[in-house]
Amino acid sequence: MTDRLTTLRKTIENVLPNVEGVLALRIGPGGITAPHLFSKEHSEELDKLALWPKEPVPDTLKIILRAHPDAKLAIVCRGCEERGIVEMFKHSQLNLDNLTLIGLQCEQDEAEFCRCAKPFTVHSKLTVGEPIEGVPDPLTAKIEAMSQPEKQAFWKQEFEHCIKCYGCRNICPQCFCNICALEDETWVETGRLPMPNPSMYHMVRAMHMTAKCVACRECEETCPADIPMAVHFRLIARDVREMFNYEPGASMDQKPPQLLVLEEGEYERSGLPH
Amino acid sequence: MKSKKKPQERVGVYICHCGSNIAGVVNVEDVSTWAGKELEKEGVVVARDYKFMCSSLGQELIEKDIKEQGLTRVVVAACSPHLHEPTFRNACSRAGVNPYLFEMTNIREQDSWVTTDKLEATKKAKSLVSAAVGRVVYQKPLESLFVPIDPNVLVVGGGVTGIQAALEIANSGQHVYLVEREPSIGGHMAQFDKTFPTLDCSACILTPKMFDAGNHKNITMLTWSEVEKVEGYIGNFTVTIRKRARFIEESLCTGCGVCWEKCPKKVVDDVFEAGLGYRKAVYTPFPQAVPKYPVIDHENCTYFQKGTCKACEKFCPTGAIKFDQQDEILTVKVGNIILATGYDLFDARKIPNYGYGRLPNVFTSLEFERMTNAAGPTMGKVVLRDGVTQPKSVAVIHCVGSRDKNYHNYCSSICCMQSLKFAHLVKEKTGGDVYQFYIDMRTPGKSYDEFYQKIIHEGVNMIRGKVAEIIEGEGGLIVQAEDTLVGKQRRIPVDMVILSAGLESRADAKEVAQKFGISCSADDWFIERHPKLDPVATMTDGVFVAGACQGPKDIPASVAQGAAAAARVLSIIGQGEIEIEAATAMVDEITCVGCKQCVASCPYQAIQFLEEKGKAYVQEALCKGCGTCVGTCLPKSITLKHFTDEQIVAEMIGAMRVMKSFEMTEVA
Amino acid sequence: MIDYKNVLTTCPYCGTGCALHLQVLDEKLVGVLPAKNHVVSEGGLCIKGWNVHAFVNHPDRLTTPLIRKNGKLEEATWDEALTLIADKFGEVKTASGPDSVAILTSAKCTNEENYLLQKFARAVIGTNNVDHCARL
Amino acid sequence: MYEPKIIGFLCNWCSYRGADTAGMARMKYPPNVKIIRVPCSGRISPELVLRSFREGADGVILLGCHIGDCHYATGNHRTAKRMPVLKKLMEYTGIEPERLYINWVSAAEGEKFTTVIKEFTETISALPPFVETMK
Amino acid sequence: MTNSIPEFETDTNCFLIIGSNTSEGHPLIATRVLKAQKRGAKVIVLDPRKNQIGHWADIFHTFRPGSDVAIFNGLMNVIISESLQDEAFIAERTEDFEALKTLVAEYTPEKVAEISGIPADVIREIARTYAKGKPAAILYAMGITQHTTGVDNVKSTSNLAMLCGNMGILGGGVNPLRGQNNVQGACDMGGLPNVYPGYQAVTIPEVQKKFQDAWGSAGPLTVGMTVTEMLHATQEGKVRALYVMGENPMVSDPDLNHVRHCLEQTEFLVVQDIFLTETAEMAHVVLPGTSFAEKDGTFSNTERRVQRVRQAIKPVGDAKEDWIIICELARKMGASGFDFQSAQAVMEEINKLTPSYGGITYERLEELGSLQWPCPTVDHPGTPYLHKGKFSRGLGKFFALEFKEPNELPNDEYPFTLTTGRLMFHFHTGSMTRRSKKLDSEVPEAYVEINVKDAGKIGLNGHKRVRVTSRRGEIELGVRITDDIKRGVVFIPFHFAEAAANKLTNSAIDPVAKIPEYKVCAVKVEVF
Repeated sequence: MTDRLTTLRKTIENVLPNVEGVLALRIGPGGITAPHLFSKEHSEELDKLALWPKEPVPDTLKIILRAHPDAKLAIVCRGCEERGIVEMFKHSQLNLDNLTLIGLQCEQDEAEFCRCAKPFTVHSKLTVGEPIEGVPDPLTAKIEAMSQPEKQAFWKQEFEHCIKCYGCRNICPQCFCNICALEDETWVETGRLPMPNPSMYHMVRAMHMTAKCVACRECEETCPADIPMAVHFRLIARDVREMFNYEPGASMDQKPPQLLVLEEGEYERSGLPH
Repeated sequence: MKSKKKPQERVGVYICHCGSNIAGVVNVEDVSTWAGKELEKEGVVVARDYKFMCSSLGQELIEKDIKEQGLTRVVVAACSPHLHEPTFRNACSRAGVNPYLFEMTNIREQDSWVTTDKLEATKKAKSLVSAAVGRVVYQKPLESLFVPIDPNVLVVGGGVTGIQAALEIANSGQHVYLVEREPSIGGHMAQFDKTFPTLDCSACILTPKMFDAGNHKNITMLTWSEVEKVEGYIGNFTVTIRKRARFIEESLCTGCGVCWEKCPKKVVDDVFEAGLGYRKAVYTPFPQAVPKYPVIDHENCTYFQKGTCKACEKFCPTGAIKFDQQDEILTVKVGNIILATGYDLFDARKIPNYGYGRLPNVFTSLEFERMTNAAGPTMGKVVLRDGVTQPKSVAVIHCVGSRDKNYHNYCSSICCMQSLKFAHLVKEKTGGDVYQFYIDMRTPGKSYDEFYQKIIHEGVNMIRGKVAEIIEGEGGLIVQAEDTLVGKQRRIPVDMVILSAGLESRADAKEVAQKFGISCSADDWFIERHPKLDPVATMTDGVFVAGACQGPKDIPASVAQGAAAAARVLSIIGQGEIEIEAATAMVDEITCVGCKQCVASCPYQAIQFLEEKGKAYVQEALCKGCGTCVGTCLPKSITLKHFTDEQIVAEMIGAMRVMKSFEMTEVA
Repeated sequence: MIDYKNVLTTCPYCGTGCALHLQVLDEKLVGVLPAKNHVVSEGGLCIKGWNVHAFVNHPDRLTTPLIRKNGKLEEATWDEALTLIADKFGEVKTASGPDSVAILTSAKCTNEENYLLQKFARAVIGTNNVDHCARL
Repeated sequence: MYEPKIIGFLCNWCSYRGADTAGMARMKYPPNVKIIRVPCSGRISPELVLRSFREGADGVILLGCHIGDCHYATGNHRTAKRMPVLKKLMEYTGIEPERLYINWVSAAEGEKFTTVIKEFTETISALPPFVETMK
Repeated sequence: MTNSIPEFETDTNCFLIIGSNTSEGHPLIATRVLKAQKRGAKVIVLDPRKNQIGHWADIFHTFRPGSDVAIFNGLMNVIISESLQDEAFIAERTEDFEALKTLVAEYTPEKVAEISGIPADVIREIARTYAKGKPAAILYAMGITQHTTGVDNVKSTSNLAMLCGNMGILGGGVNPLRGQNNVQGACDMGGLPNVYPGYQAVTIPEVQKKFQDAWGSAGPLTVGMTVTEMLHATQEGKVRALYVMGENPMVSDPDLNHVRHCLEQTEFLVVQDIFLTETAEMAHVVLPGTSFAEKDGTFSNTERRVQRVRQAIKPVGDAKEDWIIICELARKMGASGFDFQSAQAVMEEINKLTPSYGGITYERLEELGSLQWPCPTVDHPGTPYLHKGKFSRGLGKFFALEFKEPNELPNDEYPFTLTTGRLMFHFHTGSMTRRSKKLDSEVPEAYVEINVKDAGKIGLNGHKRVRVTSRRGEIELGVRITDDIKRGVVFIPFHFAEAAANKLTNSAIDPVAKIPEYKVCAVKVEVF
């Protein structure tokens, strides 16, 4: 990783003069990392540049852009984060003209940690590290292979663990709404723990992540109840790809399918009655 | 955060007996007592049942309660809201309660009529009432939006119905675009010789109307044209019309007829002449065609196919032939649309037993109509397929394709009378024997049965029975049928058979319905708003149907509908402006995050994106209130008025609460 | 100039001691980010932790000292307030002895503040009447 | 045996009128389905379906105009794209996906409506009560 | 806590959680329990309510509030009668085992079942699971301590832990989960009437001298008053001036009507806080302090872990960091030794005077992130778990304790037992969480939780509000019907000033620890 770190530092140094800041990770007190906005005024901070653990940098970008919509920034992003940025762009949440993407390719152990199918960037013009192949997702495969009663029991237990911290929503780069349906008691019962099964919170959230989840797995990582929620998102993402030929973050101009009229063959693939 | 406090409202609940329609199955007294007691916590202060809520006394009951009991919400449990929602909304309005604070629940079509068990039906009624009460307290008063009505009208179809509608409107001073697919207006009626029961000359009564329509200053005639696209809504439709190239410059053409005289190419005319006669490659379908301009039939014209000829161009005295003419796309703005697209004749080939297409002397009704027409291919002579032999005996077969579960279940309504007319014409023109094979005789119109009696006296043989088969034999045809009156098989030899084919919806009726945003029945007839009370309107405001496109009809009924549709349109035009859907979508600008997803999801492009604010905005006049955007908006910043999440959820909870409580009492 | 920083601190709700970053943009609190490689919280937080910034700038915050005058609390300067307290404590201590003053420290304040307040009680007032709601 | 509780979301223009048509023809079907009228099947968000289950519905049936016949042109296209995903999610969560049923019933199809309701009620009756399975 | 949070995930094989709503009160500790369970550890939860952790525990049972000592005695009865105890540990590390053995012999599972409502078989199962699950950790919170028998309860937990040799080992121990963020630190820093910082007793002359030398002046040799005693003393005029920093007794203390009366009697009340709390409203002088986000300092968590609090923004308005306020006041009163320029400077003085904090410096915290005391010197690594090899007093003492009924029991007039507690969504008196939009929207108002069968009994048919009355007061609030609470018990969260549970609670206290019996009092519930 030292190699990537040095290259990344150099790349950032090159980019810094042309932007108002570069968003990347920095090691802080007690060795704890956090996203940081490096600036040319304090380039010495690059000594503390970090790569891992991965942090939700696009989420920080979102916060900065709300106050400074026209800021000219650069961001260090991994494959998933780049997809997240593309989706944010498609949802009119940022202007790509003002944003320099520095792609950071993941290494094998990192990809395996995230069970990531696409641990590489595709849109970034500047990249650091060598892209590697995606890795399989044994957890998702294992859960999908369960029988219906097994799934029912499994998810009941997982949902029972949920402490409703909203962390998965808070940390998600794709959750940028001003208000959230998950905070509306019309959909999610308030003040109850454990939440009644099946969890409205997780079901509604899974629906909202349809054609949106970029598989960064930040939600699973922050979850104090260790719920493998990305499994749902990944299975649905596969279905959406198969039914409607759509992949979040893959292309800059493809519109989310559920907004549009049926295309040739889509109805047949949807499994609805003829 | 939205305020989730349950509103405190005073709700009145009214349960209709509908005579015994509801009360015969649902214990309405029980429902109203129950609602008064059990739904008190939900805000119900009055609950009553009454014989006929829709009667003026029923309505007065509600109005009185509103005033005396200070009701702020009203629920009526009765028939389908499609029937009486407007009635009760008006009653509420009169008593000072906004019509959108009324909710109707359907315990007739969706309960008493479909449930056998009385107890179950009563339970279901309670559940539905509870759902309506749950919802109504969350309803908000809405004010309708008014938009001006474009006084221009589009009439689609130039048959007698369309002509009638167009003339009615044009005579009242409004402008009409009359679109006809064929080169001339006139429709089926122009093909007939005589009309039942009066035996008037069809052409004599139709052509003056055609002429009027063709020359009316308020009618823009667009023949040889089709509607391609319809956008907008009542009062403000934008219609795109393709005017196909005639290859004739209309402003130069005098209709002198030299072109079709000189045209060397003869074509079998299977549209107007039903295949019995010929026309040229440049032609008008019939002499009295309106407009008078011919068309060049691109597919059969020698010049278009082989590149040489141009005989018509050579001889045309005014130089009106234009081989390079292109289709024209017109866009017209209208406020209302009348569809009078008519019917297709049932294709008798589909019944192989009757041998049409295989046995030369089996004719269809339309062929016979053309044959008896003095201007037709046989100059009015009734002859066999050889064109010379007069038949000595003729069988007329009713219900061909109608009242037959293999083809159409419905009665085509005109065939009995048409067949009797044929019998009369055969007798008159040949003096031969006529055999009528019928299932039932249906003669319910004015002077119709008298006509039937008259035909019987003319000596026509009436055989009640469905024809099983027509076969060749004994130098002619043999009709096999069971005579159900005498209960015996009969084989009757005849020279000629006329199949009285039924009417069916146009082959492209579905496509047309889609284009105009209306719906079709199972047989593809256009569906009217209400079969009894609103027979010419459709569920789409501003689109009306008239004539046989809505179902089989004879000429008087078609003409009546044409006039009726015209009257409806004129009444709308007379209002000057029209109330449009109040239940439109609305964006909460504070919570909208500007992700533009709704913009893409709207079927009507009614959602605009305000770049400056970074927010979505619904253009109310374009919004039709489907609510698709609501399902798309993740933060729920869009609400559909009158169908808010809060209201739907409250309705669902109301229904569920009662179902659950029954479950509990049953267990206990 | 965009001034964005993540300030690592300890959650003030409950005794677990989760670490979190306060996200500060242009000197305003804008959010919370958990600390991934922290020994206790390991990148997680509960709902209270995630919302820990929300009350800080609440309009109800006390922003100035208040002194009760004619039964009502009225705004005062720091000097007025501290002088009043010092005088009153001094007077009570002199008249009724140091044990007629009692002091409640706080399970919500820092170690340093608790230390100082009990030091104040013992060294300045001269009483052991120091307690806090450990039991509550 | 229990009486399943079923919520039916029907579009105002086709399916609700299809139900009326069934009524006018006096066709009989089980009373378990409680119909909620909405302008278009496209109005029904996955959240509404999920909330119905949360309130204790054993099944949810969603009927709209036939594809191509939508009163709102393409409102039901969105239904056809959204609801299969929800069914999948239910499947992945171990909830029987057949508890949610989507079909198209025109205003004329009273008979189809009756058949659909009968069959769906039977399907749901064969499943255990939803609330029980979630305990 | 004798042990550390990360050990739960890695080392503990059995958890006995009693009187703690861990997943709501200490969610991130529950996370560790959950991860241990996924690894195979057993989780036993006992509580009058089936709280969230109870839902996913391996063994859960409700019990009658206040029967804790009997339950522990019953568990030990089973362990001893089945010879599951750790003989070696008992022999080497403890004393007075025989007295315990004799006493618990009386507490057969059947007898305990009668007292507690936990079936005898379940008691046996729990005892076996705990005894065989070494290392096993006992986790408890205020459900154990807030009783008139609070000290007995705590001693019972250590009896059980010692019996099975679960003390002084990784992943075992007795682990009270402290409710407030820095309650540990406030105690460590001498915010108690009987000790100086580092638990140095005020009654020892050498200690007094040590502080006198350091500070120039120190407190008397006599123990001061506890909160409850202070409030009583105001009535008699023994306490004339009261200085409250960051506390809200007007919501948090028992028998609030009495507290109000006392505070009204107080001649001079100073409250230093960030909001105008219910207590501050009664003050003569209110000083605006600062929140955690506006100042530097340290907090000590429940596992004795000292961590930094860092200033993120400037104090709002004219508010001042609390440590500055105290220094200014002290200087105003002419005191010396209050000239600190930073929180770090204060810590440097603490390092000198508090042996257990001797090595906990800001420099080390910056580098290491946190340190667990005891940490006497700057090269000491800190202490993740206590009592390794030796108890602080030498041998571990078994206490033979008889079960005693709570102070107030239900009767015909007050048929329900009220127990109070916390919710996930609020903290303590709610002054902060109820001003956080999101948290407030989760639970905006108080409610009483009641068993579904009891709800039927009191005729709660669809009514949404009830009145709850005890001998001391009454409140009106919402109601939640559930089958997760034991019949005969009702629960009210105490975060809500307008329907303060503590208007009802009993101020009877534990004779030793002076802790009030928040967890048991008798009430009636009526619809209106």
